[in-house]
Amino acid sequence: MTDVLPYLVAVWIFLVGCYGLATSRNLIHAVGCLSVCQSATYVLLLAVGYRDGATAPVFSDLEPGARPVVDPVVQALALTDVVVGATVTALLLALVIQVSKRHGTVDPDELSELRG
Amino acid sequence: MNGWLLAATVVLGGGLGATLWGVATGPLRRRVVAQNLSTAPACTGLILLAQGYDRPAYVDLALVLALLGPVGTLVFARLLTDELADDPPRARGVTWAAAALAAAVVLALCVAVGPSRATAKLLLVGALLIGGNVIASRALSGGIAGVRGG
Amino acid sequence: MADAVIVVALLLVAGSATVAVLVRDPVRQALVLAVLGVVLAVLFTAVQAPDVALSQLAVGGALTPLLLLLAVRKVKRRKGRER
Amino acid sequence: MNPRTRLGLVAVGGTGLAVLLVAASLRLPDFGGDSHPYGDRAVRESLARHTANTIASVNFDQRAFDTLGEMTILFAAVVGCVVLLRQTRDEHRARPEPADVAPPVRRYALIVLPIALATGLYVIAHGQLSPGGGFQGGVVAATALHLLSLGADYRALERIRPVGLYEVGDAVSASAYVVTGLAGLVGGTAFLANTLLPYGTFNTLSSGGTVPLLNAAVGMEVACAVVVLLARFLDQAVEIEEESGK
Repeated sequence: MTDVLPYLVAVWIFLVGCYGLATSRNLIHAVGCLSVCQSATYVLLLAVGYRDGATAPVFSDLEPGARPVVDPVVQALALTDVVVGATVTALLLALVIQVSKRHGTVDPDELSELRG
Repeated sequence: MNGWLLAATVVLGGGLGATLWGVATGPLRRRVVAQNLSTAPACTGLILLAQGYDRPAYVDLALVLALLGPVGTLVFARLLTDELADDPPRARGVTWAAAALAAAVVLALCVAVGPSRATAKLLLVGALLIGGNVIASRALSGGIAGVRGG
Repeated sequence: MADAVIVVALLLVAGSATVAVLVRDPVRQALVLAVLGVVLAVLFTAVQAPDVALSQLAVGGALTPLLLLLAVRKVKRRKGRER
Repeated sequence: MNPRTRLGLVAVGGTGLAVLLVAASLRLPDFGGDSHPYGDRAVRESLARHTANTIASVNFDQRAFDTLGEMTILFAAVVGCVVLLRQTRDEHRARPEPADVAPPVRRYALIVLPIALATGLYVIAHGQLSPGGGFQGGVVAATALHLLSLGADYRALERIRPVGLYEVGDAVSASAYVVTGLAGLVGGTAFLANTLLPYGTFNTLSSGGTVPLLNAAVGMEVACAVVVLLARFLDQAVEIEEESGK
């Protein structure tokens, strides 16, 4: 079971995030659901790079070659993704603030009724 | 059978499970306290994992969490003063219990690691964690009163 | 034994992600997202990715909740006066 | 499109996506498998360049060009936020009155602020040795700087955090990354190639050739970017109000 559980958890988080995004009645809540969707990608990426009984390929306190190591490439991808994701969340929140300034509401349903 | 990993699993499963349930249900007052309490078991678990995996480099993670956890709670305390003003959170007992657990684990690890630079770092993490938790729960229960401005 | 930590962390992450979505109020969601950030950092440490855990701690623990709460405060301050 | 039909559409689309994703994940190699071709080559390449933290080597040496792309995304997001959250004509700044913070909280903020800043800079500096790097250290340092606004009050933060300086710092460090890359071209090798500086002895601060330089540039850029972001958001949430007091 545990050899497919991480992938299923990543799929579950992604689907739950999409459900929240689609049925959200507040744009700020929707931005939160989007960051939940993003964390699904980190879980999947790191689950792909894991190796049983291995440790992190950081050799500051480890003799190189002494122990098996996990895949560093996926970690580098996930690492930058986390920080860029935060700034994109900030940009989306800035847009939500602008929407609330111009239209006075952050409920997507009310927004779609306001033409222009 | 690595005892440290078993202890980490118990601390993480129990502590974070309880705080997750606390943050998911109940009045806002209790949710904020639960968020504050999520730092202690997580930091303790990280230290135990660092010892269980025999990687002293992982203690940096616990150090950053011990620093930024209380900052997150201060954010909530500062920005939610209006909502929390009516019934300020009372969490004396639970905060001290979490701090005592953290202190016990840090001392056990210091004994296991033995006198060295790593022990000094562990003590620093323990001190920051306990101090941060107590101050953050103090800030939550009315430490930042009457904030209109920033 | 190492798998036990990973399984526990995975279940915690799945649980907190579900709670983060089902909670409809943005302020309460910011609280759950802070806990989700910490739980994700623990999972990344269990999967031997300390660098990613460090950045998740810094971003998910303090930065994202602060941004969410500031946005809620700005939107609430505007709407508060219209009524 | 009333909510009922929308929920139905989400259910249908979601189920289809779920079936496909689960089928895909069942066919993925088992979790914890042993075949990681890219990982083994990346570790060998990183050790050849005497970089102890392989992830920093992948980020700033083997994939330095991609990190340049990610850094420009980060820079563009910050520029977008600065433009969107500017103070428009029909708004004025209302000075927030100082918050009265309990003395122990204020003392805690003033004690932990230097420790957190030192930790942030330590995480950046040891990026190519122990876990950490420019991205994480930048965020830790920037969040620590705002501890003062949480512990004391917003005006205390504004006194020690001139936003203009951090906007310039953001731009300077972003260009420093590119200039370090161009130095590779001038030195006769490829853009962002790690062939200019000696690789130094393993597991020391100066090891890894240009990795520490790029690391420091990204660390400074992320720290300045987060400070500018938080400054704009704090201004909006705390100070700026519409003209009619609305």
